[in-house]
Amino acid sequence: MGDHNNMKILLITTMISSYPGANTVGQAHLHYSPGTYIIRVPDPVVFPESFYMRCYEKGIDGIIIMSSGSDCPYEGAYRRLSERVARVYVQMKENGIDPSRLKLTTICTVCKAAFLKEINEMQKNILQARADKEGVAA
Amino acid sequence: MEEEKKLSYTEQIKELRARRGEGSKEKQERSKEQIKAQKAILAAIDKEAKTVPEIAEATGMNTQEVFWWITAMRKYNKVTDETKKGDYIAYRKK
Amino acid sequence: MSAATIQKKADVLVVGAGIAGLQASLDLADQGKQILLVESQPSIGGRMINLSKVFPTLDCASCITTPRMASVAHHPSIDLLTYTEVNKIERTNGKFHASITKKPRYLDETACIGCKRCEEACTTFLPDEYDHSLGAKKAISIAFTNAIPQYPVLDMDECLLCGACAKACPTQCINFMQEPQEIEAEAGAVIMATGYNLTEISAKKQYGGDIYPNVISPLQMERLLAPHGPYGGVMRPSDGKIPDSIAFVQCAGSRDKSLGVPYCSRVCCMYAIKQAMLLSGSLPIADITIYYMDIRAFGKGYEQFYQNAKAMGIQFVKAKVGRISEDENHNPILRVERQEDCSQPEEVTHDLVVLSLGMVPAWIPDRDGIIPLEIGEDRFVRSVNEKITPSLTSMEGVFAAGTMTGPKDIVDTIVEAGAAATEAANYLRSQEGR
Amino acid sequence: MEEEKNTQSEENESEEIRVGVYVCHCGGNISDVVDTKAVVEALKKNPNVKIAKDFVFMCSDPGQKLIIDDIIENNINRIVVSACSPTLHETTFRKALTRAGLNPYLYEHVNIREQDSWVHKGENEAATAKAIRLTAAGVEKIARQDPLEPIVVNAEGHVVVIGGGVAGMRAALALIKRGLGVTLIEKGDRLGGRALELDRVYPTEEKASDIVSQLENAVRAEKIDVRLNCEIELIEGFVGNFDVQIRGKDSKIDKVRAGAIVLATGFDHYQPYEGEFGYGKSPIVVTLPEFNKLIADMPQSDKFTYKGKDIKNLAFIHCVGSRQMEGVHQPQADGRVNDYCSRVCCTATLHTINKTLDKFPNLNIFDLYKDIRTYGHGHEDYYEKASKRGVTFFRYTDDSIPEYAPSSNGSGATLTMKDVLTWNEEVSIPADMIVLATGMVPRDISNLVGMLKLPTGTDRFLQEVHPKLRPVELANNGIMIAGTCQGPMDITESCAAAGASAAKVSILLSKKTIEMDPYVARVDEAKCDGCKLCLAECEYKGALFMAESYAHVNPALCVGCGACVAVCPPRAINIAGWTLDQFDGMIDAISMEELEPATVPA
Repeated sequence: MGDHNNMKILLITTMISSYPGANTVGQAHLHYSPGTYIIRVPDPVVFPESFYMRCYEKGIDGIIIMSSGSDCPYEGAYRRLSERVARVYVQMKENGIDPSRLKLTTICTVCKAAFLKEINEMQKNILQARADKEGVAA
Repeated sequence: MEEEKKLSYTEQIKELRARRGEGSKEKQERSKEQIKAQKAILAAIDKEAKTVPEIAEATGMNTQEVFWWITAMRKYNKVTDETKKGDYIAYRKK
Repeated sequence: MSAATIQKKADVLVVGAGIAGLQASLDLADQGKQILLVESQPSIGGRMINLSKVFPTLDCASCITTPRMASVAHHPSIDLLTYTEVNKIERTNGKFHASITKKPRYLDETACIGCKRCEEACTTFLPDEYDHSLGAKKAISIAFTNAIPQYPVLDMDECLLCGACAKACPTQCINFMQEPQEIEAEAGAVIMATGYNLTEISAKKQYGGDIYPNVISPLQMERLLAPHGPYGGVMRPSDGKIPDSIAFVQCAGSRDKSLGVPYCSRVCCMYAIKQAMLLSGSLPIADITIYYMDIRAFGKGYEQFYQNAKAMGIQFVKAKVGRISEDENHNPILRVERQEDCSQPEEVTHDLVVLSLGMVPAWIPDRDGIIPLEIGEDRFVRSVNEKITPSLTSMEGVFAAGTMTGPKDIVDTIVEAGAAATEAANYLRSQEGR
Repeated sequence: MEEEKNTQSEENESEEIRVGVYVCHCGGNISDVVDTKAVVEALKKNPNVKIAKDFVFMCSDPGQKLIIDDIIENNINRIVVSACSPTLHETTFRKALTRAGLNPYLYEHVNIREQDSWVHKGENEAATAKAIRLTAAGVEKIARQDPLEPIVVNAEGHVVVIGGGVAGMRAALALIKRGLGVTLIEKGDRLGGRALELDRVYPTEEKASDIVSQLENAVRAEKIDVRLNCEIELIEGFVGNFDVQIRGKDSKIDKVRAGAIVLATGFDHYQPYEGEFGYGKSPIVVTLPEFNKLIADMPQSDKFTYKGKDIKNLAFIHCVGSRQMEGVHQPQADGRVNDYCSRVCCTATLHTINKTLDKFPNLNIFDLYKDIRTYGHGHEDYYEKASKRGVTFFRYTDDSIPEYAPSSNGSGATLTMKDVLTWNEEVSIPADMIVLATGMVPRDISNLVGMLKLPTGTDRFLQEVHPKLRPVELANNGIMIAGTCQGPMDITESCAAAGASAAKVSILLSKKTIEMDPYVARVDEAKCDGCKLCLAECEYKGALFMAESYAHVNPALCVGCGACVAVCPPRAINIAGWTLDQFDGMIDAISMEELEPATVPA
C-alpha cells in the first residue's frame, strides 16, 4: 500500500460514461488507491498532446484516459482521440517517458471491475517503470 | 391580538399555568423523574465508560430505559461513544 | 381571539408534501402553474426523507429528496404551508374551496432563525416520532437535521411552561399564546398525495411487535441504518447490543386476510433485501436471514439487486413464521415452518427481528373526512380509470398521486405524480373555455 | 449612461477573485473518512480563497443559506462545494447562487464522496490529502471561470411521438390537450400496439379492444396527426428544433419539425429458442401469447381439444426468458442473459389460468414457478382464486429447472423437477400441453439508438437518466420515454409513464424558448490567427465556420465535444467552462507536493 500512496494517477473521465462509472464504484464502496485523481471532461479529445506532456512534467506518474468508446456521443471523437494518443506515445518515447504510463481505455457507467483493474495495472506499470529507470541508472 | 402581543413570555406562562391548574403538577413530577434518571446515568459513566448493561446494573434501571436515555443524551452532546466492548458500545460522560 | 382568516388562491391545491406531492407540485409549477402545497407535518419530505438508502441504486434517500425539497421551498410559483391541516375541500361552480388550519408552532416564523437554542435549553425529553420513538427529542425541537423549513415546533401538551426556550431565544420569537391560523383557499384543481402508513406492528398478535423491544418495524430499521440515526449505528433497542443475528419476517402485514390486508404491499421484499444488504455492509460478520413466501423483485433492476444480495451471503429461507416469543434477554424466538428442506417446525433465536410490515392508506375519506372520494375494497382511494388514467379519482378535478391509491415504490410514485400533474394541467385547460 | 456602463464592465474585469469553499460532511458519509476540518484549514491558505467552511449537510436549506449569506454579505464571487457527486447536487447549488444574485456558472462541485471517502475507507489521511488536492483543483478551475449565460433556442410547439401503442396514444393525447401539436408515428397499419393481442386485461377485466378504441377515438377526435405504416428515416437537430424525416409505405419522405420527441416503441415477446422446454419441436408447447390467442374464441366446454387431441393436463412454466442466470441459461444473441424480471408474466399467467378454468373447468392445471409476483392492485386475487380452484403449484429453482421429455407415444410430455414446496422431492408432471410464460424483450430500435446515440442499459432497454431523479427522460436533451421501451410494465404503468413524460415535455415547451447549458466552443477573436486547422476537426455541419478572418461558432449546433480545441496552436478556441487553462490549473493543484502553500504569494 505504501508504494501506491506515493503515486499519482490521473484518470481522465467522460461526463456520459466513465465519470458515472467511477461513481458506481463509489456507491458499491469498493476500494482503490487514494493516489487517484479523477477529472471529468465532455470528451478527452479536447486535450492536445502538450497537455499530457505537461502532466508528466508536473509529476503525474500515470494517466488513464477512460473514454466512452462506443457510447461516445460525439461524432468522430474517439477516432481522433486514439490518433492523438498515438502521437502522445511518440512524444513520450522521445522524452524518455515509459509508454506504459499512459493508457487509453473504455469504461462504461457500470464497469466496476474494469475500472479497478485499470488502476491496479497502472500501479504495476508505474512500479515497473520506476524499477526499470533505477536499473538503467544503476 | 394586540393585547396578547404585549404580554411578556413570563406573563404568558403565568396565565397558561393558571389555566392548566392541576395538570401542571403532573408534568413537574415527570420532569423531576427525567432529571433523576439522567443524573443517575451520568454519575455511573462519569469516571469510566460503561455499556448499557453495565449502567443498568450500576443504576438499578432496566436496560431499555438506560439505552433510551443514552440515546437522548448522545443527541444533545452530554454523552459520547468511547470504545467497543464485546457486542456493546461503552459510553462516557462528555 | 385568532387572527382574521387569510384568503389564498392557486391553480392547483396539492395536499401532502411527501415525494409524490413534491414531484407533482414541481411538475406543475415548472409549467407556470400557481401551486398551494399543504403539509400536515412540520417538515416536507414525507416518509422518504427519513429512509436510509433507496433500492436498487443505493443512493442515499436524503440526496434524492433534498434537492426537490429545496426546489419546492424556493419555487416562485409554489406557496408552501407546513404544519397545516386541510379540514374540508368542496367543489362549487367548478372551483374548489378549501378550509385550512395552520397549527401553532408557538413561535413567530418570520422571526425564527432556526438556531436551535430553544431546543438546547428545553429540559423535557420526549420520544422522537421521526426516529419512530427509538430516539429522543425535546418538547421544542426542529423535526430533523435537514428539515424544511428549519422552524421548531413546541409541543404544548408536553411543555412544562418553564420558559427556558423563550429565555434562550435570541429573536424573542416564542409565543406561548399563539392561536391556530384559519386559511381559506380557492383552487382550480386538487391533487391529493396523502401517502401511506405502515400496518400496525401490534396487529398480528402472534408476533408481539408491540410487546418485544427487539421486534421492530422496517421504518425503525431505516433509522438505525441512516447516517444520523438515533444510536449512531445498528444496535437493538432493549440494551444497545450490536446484533450478530438479524431476521426479517416478510409479509408480516400483507397478504394476510386476518389483518384485513389481503393484498401485496409491493415494496416489502425490496426494502428488506436493501436493509439486509446495508446491514451486511455495516455488520460484516452478522448472520442475516429473510423468511419469505415469494420474493417479489419486479421493478427495473430489482431482480439483479436480489441476486446480488444472495451472492453477498444473505440467507433467504422460504418459510412461514408462526409466532414470535422472547427469552429472558429479550432475544426474539421465531417459530419457523420451513417450506423447503425440512418439514418440522423449528425455533430459531435471533438478536433482532424486523417485521416487514405492509402499507395501508394514511388518509381514508370515509373515516377522516375532508373530501368524499370513492375508495376500493382495499380502502385505498379508487382510480375510476385504472388502466388508462390511474390518477383519476371519482370527483372531477381531483387527482391522486403516489401511495394513496395503493402500495407503490418510490420510482412508481414519482412517475405517477408526473402523470397526475399532466392530468391536472389538462383539466385546468379544459375548464378555461367554460 | 454609456460611460457608466463602461466603468461597470471595467470594474467587473478587474474584479478580485474571492472564492468561498464549503466542505460537506454528508452526515458522516464524508466526514467519517475525510477530515473535513483539515480540508477547510488547508484551503483557507489558498490565496484565492476568502472563506472556507464545513457543514453537516451542505445540500440542506441551512447549508445553502451559508453560501447565500457569504455571497451577499462577504462579496464572495466564486463558489466551490466539496461534497457528493455533481450529478446529485450541482444544479441544487447553481440555483442557490442564482438566488443570491451570482452567475450560476461561477460554481464548481468537487466530488469527495463517491470518488474519495467511499472508496478510501481506512486510509483517512490519504483520503483527506486527496480531498484537499481535489478541492484546490476546484478552486483553480473556478478562479479561471468567466460568468456564462445559457444558450437560448426557440422551441417548436410540436411533438413527435414514436409508437402508436397504448403508451404512445396516451402521451399524444396528453400533449395535444396541453395545447401542443402532435404527430403520432406508427410502424404498423393500425393503432393499439401489443394491446391488440389481448382479450381482457387484469385487474379490471375490461376488454383490451375497448381500451384501444377508447384511446383511438380520442386520438381521432383531437385531430392528432397520425401516420400509420410509417418509420423514422432520420432525426436531426437538437432540443426545441428536431427535424424528423418520416418514411411512408410508398417510401416517400415527409419532414416534421418538433420541439421534443417521445419514444413509445414498446416491447417484443421473448421468443424461446428451438428446443427450450420442447418449444418448436413439439406442437404441444406454446408461449403464453400464443395460448391466449388460441383460447380467445373457444366456447365454454367440458373438453379442451387441441390439434385433435383431448387435453387433460395443462402445465404453465413461469420465467421463460426472464430471470435468467449466467452459466445456467443459454445466452441471448449478444452473449448476455435476460437477468431481469419481466414483471407482468406472473399475473398474466394466473389471469390466463383462471380464464382457462372458466372455459374448461375439468382441466388439471399445473403451475411451475420460481416466485409468484402478483404485486399490483387486484393481482393477488388471481393467485388466490387459482389456488382455490385446485391449480397445483410447484416451485422450481435455478438448480432444478423443469426438464422436458416427450412421452414415448409422442402425444404428450413429462416435466421433471425438484419441487421446493415438498422438500425437494423429485416430481414428474404429466402434461398434454405446455404453456411458456415468456417475458418481454425490448423492441429492436437499433436504427434509432444508433442515429440518436440513445443510452441503453445492460438489459438492452432504454436507460433513463436516473430512476428516481429523472425517470422518464433520456440523457439526450428533449427526448422522453414512455412505456415498455424502458423496461417491462403493464398497461397501467405504461400509461402513468406516458403521463409523466407528457409533463416533462410540457415543462420544456411551455415557453417559446428553451435555455441550454452554455458549454460550447467559444473563439477568442483576438487570439485566432485564422489558420483554419479547427475547421477540419468539426463533425457538425454549420457549427464552426470562418468569417471576417476568424473562426465563428453557432452555439445551437455546437455539441461541445472539444475536437477543435486540441488543434488550435494559440489556444484561441475553447469549450466554455472547460478551458485548457482551467485544466492546467487543476493539474497544478493535483500535482502539488505540499498540501498548503507555505506562504501566500504576493
